[in-house]
Amino acid sequence: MTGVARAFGSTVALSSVDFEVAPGEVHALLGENGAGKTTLVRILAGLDRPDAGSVSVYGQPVRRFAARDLRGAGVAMVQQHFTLVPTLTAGENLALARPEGRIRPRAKAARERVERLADRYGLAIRADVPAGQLSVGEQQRLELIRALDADARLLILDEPTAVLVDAEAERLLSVCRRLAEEGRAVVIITHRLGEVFTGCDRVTVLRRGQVALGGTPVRDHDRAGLARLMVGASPADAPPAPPATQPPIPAPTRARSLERLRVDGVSRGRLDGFDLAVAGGEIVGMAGVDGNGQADLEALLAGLAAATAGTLTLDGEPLPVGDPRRRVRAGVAYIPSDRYRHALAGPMSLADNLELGRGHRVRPARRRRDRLLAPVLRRWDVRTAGPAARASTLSGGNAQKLVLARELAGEPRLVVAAYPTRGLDPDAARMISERIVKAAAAGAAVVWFGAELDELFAVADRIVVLATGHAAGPFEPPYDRAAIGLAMAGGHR
Amino acid sequence: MDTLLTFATLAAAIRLAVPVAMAALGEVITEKAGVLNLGLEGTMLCGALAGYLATRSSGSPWLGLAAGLAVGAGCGALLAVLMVAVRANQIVTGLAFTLLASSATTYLYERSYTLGQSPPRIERLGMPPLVALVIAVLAAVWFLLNRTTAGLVITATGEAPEAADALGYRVARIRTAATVAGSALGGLAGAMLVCGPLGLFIQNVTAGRGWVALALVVFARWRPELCVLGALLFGVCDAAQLRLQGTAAAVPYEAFLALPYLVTLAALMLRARDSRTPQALAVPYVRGAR
Amino acid sequence: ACGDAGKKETASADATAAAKPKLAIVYSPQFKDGSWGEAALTGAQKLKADGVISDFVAQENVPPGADAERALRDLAEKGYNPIIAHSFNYGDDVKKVAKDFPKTIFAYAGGFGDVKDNVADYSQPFWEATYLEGILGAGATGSGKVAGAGGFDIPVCRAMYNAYLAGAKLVRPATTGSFVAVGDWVDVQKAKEAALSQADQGATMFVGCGQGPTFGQIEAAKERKAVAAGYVGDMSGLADSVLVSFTWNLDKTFGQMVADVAAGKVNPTRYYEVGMKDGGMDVVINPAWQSKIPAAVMTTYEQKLADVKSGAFTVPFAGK
Amino acid sequence: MTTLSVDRTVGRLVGAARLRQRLAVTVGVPALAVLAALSVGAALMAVEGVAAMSVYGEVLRGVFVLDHGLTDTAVAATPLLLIGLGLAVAYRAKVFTIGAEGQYLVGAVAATAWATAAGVRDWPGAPLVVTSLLVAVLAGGAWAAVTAGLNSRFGASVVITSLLLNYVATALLAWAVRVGIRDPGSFTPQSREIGAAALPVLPGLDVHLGFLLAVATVPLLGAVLARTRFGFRVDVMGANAEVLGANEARPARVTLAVLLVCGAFAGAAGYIQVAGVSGRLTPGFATGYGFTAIVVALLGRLRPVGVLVAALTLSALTIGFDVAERSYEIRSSTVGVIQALVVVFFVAGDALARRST
Ligand SMILES: Nc1ncnc2c1ncn2[C@@H]1O[C@H](COP(=O)(O)OP(=O)(O)OP(=O)(O)O)[C@@H](O)[C@H]1O
Ligand SMILES: Nc1ncnc2c1ncn2[C@@H]1O[C@H](COP(=O)(O)OP(=O)(O)OP(=O)(O)O)[C@@H](O)[C@H]1O
Ligand SMILES: [Mg+2]
Ligand SMILES: [Mg+2]
Repeated sequence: MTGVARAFGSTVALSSVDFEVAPGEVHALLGENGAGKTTLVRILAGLDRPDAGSVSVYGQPVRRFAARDLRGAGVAMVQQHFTLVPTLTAGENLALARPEGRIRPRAKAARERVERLADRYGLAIRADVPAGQLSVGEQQRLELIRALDADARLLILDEPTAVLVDAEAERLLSVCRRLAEEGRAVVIITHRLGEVFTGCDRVTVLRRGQVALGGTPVRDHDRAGLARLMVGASPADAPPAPPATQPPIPAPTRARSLERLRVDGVSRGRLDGFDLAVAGGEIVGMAGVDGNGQADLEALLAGLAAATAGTLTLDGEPLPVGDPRRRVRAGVAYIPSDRYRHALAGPMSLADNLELGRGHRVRPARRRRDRLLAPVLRRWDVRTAGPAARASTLSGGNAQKLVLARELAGEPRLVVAAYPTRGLDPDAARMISERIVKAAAAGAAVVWFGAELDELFAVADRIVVLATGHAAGPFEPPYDRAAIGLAMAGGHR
Repeated sequence: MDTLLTFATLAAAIRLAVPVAMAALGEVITEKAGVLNLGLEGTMLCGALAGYLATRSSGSPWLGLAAGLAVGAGCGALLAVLMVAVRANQIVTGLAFTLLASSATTYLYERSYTLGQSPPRIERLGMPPLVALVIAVLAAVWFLLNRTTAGLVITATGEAPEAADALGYRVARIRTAATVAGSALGGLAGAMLVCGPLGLFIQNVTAGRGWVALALVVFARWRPELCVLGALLFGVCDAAQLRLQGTAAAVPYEAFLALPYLVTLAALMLRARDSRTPQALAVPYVRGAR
Repeated sequence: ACGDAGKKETASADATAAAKPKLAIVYSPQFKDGSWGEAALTGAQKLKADGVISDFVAQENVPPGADAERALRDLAEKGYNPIIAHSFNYGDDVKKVAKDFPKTIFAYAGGFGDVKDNVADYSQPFWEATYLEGILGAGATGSGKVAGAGGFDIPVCRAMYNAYLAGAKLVRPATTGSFVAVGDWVDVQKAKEAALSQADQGATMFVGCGQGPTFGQIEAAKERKAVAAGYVGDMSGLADSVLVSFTWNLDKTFGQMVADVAAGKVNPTRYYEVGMKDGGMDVVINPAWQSKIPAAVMTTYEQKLADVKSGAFTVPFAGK
Repeated sequence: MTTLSVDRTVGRLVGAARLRQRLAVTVGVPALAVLAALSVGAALMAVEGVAAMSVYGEVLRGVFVLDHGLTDTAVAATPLLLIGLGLAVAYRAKVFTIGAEGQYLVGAVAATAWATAAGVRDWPGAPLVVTSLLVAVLAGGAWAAVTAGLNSRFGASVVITSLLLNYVATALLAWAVRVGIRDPGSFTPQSREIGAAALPVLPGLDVHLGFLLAVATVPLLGAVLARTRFGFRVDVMGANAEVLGANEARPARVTLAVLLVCGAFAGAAGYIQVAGVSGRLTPGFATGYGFTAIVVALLGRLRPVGVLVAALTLSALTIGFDVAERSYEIRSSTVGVIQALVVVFFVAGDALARRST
């Protein structure tokens, strides 16, 4: 594509971008949050149209930006967010994406189709279960299978590994490798720089809608250099390694107090007699393959659901369930895995979002509320059009900062952080990590769900692996990657 | 009580169920695609008038049914423009349309009316062809939704429009088609009432059957076969109500009037939990909104 | 002039006609309903054609309550007299407005002599007609029960049914019957089903109250070889199942009010009881049936008809 | 410093532009909708040979010139305003109930039953009015609570259950006037007159006290929505019920709360209509205010002041056309078509305007 530009209102997402992918390569597309990566590939897949510029696929100029036409031309895309129909089974989702005629396949035929593809690419999936009930990893594999089913020549993956644990991510990358070897072109968007070096041939970096690095071979670069290019900072500011791995306050210097959180034989959903104890000032990393009870534990700790068995106590008191304001008053900070589902009301203003769970019976006038907000936004470096802006207009990193600004205000006793840096650019991720670590230093017990082991290694005092609803471990530093991997694999179905 | 559980009661129930079942079958298609059509009552009314006028001028009730179908589709097209293309609030659009249809059908009917001469009765169809029609449409709708790719696409559009969109299906087009198809059946239902048991048109002749059909769709958990069954249940209630009045004088008859609705409420209590409401029902689809 | 096309004359506009009263009717559904509304409108039209009134205004779709009150007030201010509120639901509205216009006659269809000063009431003694219809019904059917139906269970409807039953008993003393409230004045299908269920229980004669129930009965009678009765209007043309109908000649009723106004009786405190005796109603036998009714029954019918018309016999009102 | 002040100026300019745009949508769309509907109406009248312009002139005269035009408009707007306010609260929370009609009827029946009950009906005016209003509010609220209960306990759709309950309420009204609270001295089915529970007419204004009450709730409700935690919760619920549930309050409780508010307002409207206008209950009491109020709430963009304007506008149309129907040869169905078209065009225009901004 050449000279592609796209603006949303006053936001320029892309300005005159040239981008080119060759058959037989895995091409990494990097950039900060909001750099325009998703916008770029959506245009490539016909899900959006450029304001200017031209795109051609295998030599054919694209005239109509219609997803259907581009799929016909061999472009398939796995989007940043799942696009499966949750109530349909894997087989039905495939039949929906690429019908084999007017009559839909019987359950058996649909299942066979899934299994055929799954075998071929080594991506295991349960075929008869509604997609919404599959684990995140399975859903991601299903997305991939669906894209491959279209027999695409150009495969685009928008942050496919963001929701995967390391082992799963590695498997995915190796599938990509194989596809490239079959002669297809693969574009991968990722925030994990490591993956660029293990799995990709060339790399393009976008910065603020412009190309900062245009498709040069990966071997010409190192992590630090790429990170610098992404944020555009001078070498002095840039961290030498992925920033999230550099905790500002090393774990040993944090003063551990007495046990605060105690989880005793708790069951619910996939959790089955789960135990956990966390002391004040301690960060416990929760590792594990998605779908082993993480979602249930997150809901229990956040008071969104009640345990069917067992008890949860904070400083000896039962953890509040059901009434969210009681959760807030009890000093439980909740950074959910899905921001726009559990933390932020998209259509409401930033000020309103900060008030969630914390406002008074009578609210100040709107102007005053907005005025009170300004210093908070500055302190947290939330970049926005103003306090009256809607939360839905925030980029991922800024949205997460807003969540933390609210949740970490007023010394929490317990911090439940579910994948707090997921999908964030290195700068934002570092800031988020720092603040959570600081909260621990101030005495909070922290439960940190993490997808990347490296991140957990850097921040956690202990790591517990969640496998088939039970706790394995705990593992203490220095961490034994192999042992943890084994524990996680034990939990794999 | 022996007068209650007779073949005659069942026959009455079937007669009462026929138009409601047809309207509900149409609404299932529409709602499966994510459009809540509260204009169904109005659509039925338009179909009823069309059926009456067409039969009256042509002498053929079959042409009347065809006219009802066509006018229903037209209503659906108008509703789809508002609810899908323009993305107006579906609830108020439906209500406003029903309001409009009520006045407009009265207006048009009055134009064909000469004072002092009761408007002529039209040629009527017997129940067997109408029942057959309902069964045929039930089979067709069931096959469409459960056995065809189009049904899969309609379901996806109502469950996860962004997913359908991402796969290149045109959500607006599918919803428009589903609204037009569903409304066509709604219009047909109105015409069946007039060209079947009644043979006449009067103001607001559908008397709330469209609303009942809407409730039935929920009751039936968006399954066409249960829609027909539910309509029958409703019919049984109504038929029994009319029969019981003579015998159970101690119970005020208003209780019987409320009975079908109370039964539906009770049924909702039993079934609602596991209901499979289309997730995007009544939510206009805007690409990229969060 | 062209810009005012469709304007109704107001009462004070025409000096020459000022001597003749102008009449106003307020009605709650649409006039073209084949029943009450139509009877009122044709009655007024007839008075105008006969030159009894110079003009009239008729407003439809006026719900009782605030709307009716406003309409009545406005019409009174415009000089219409008499003003007729054509439903028994208008009673309160009429009484409220009438106080402020003591020189205008306000009449409403109460039907039970609810009068005070310039508030007048006019009767709808439909039971007189259904009594006679009952005689014919029992005669024409030979056996079977009477089936009454109304939109709701109200005294007027009950009275129509009871009178019909009484008439039928005159011919067949053992006759019984049942009454059903359909629960809706317009739901023809439900009314038809009600009638069919009564037919299942042996009914052969239908008498309806309200046009929805009546239309439903007529259709049901067609299917069950039973006989039905037309309601407020000659419905013979609709189906052969219509044995007999009655018409409501409201020109007679309204004419008496107009006469009072013309005579300057502004405060008549009068119940306009205009029944069959005064030509306010007629019973119309369907021509298709004329020859099929047994002669003996016909004699009884004609005898009773004459008695009712002469005042020798009054059909009792039984509203329970 | 400078960037900040630049930001502020830009913000102000952007704000001003947005304000202008919003004003255009707020005023322009309804105006165009009315104009478009009147044009269609003019065409219909032309077919019947009636001069539409004169009719419309008469409509205006009926509202603004004739003696009772404005007061009649106010009285007619009262139930629409009250019910519309309650619905606005529910709809802000995206709880799309259409059960206001039933709540209105139940409120009216309960209050009338209370005010005409033996022993109570002899009470003096003030306590009778206050207690009757209370009964109406409670009854309307209780009726609405059924919907909330079915929703939270069984997950039944609010739209459907509230709709079904309307039919039950209609049957209740029919029974009440025929049997339950029937005036024993009356020939036709109707309740006793409510006597001292009637609302006084405001001296010099010719509207009943209920209108004043309804108007007084407008700023009150506005303040509650803008400045209380309840109002905040309503808006959060409308924005994202799951976020509400995770951070602020249980969605089921807020659903219950807004339905209670809605039922209370509708119930109160039922009593006020009996006490201010009809004086007693009759079978014809159900005239669909609960449905028209849905239109009112949405036309008023779910804001109290907007609801007030919408209620007055729709009532003025009704009153004006009512007058015109008496002076010109137009049928009520023509008027019905015009009024329905106003709503249809407004809904379409509003959605279009939103899309383009
Ligand atoms: N539909 C839209 N409407 C308005 N603004 C949009 C829209 N889509 C994207 N943007 C804006 O365009 C810019 C680029 O967004 P894009 O999603 O392409 O970023 P990204 O590089 O994929 O970021 P991330 O790493 O967070 O996924 C951002 O500022 C974003 O807020
Ligand atoms: N479920 C609800 N729905 C709507 N509004 C509510 C609800 N619960 C409470 N409110 C409103 O919010 C106010 C305070 O609510 P609530 O008592 O739940 O807050 P709280 O945080 O528990 O306060 P406190 O700390 O004083 O107990 C109430 O006065 C009421 O107006
Ligand atoms: Mg992105
Ligand atoms: Mg509290």
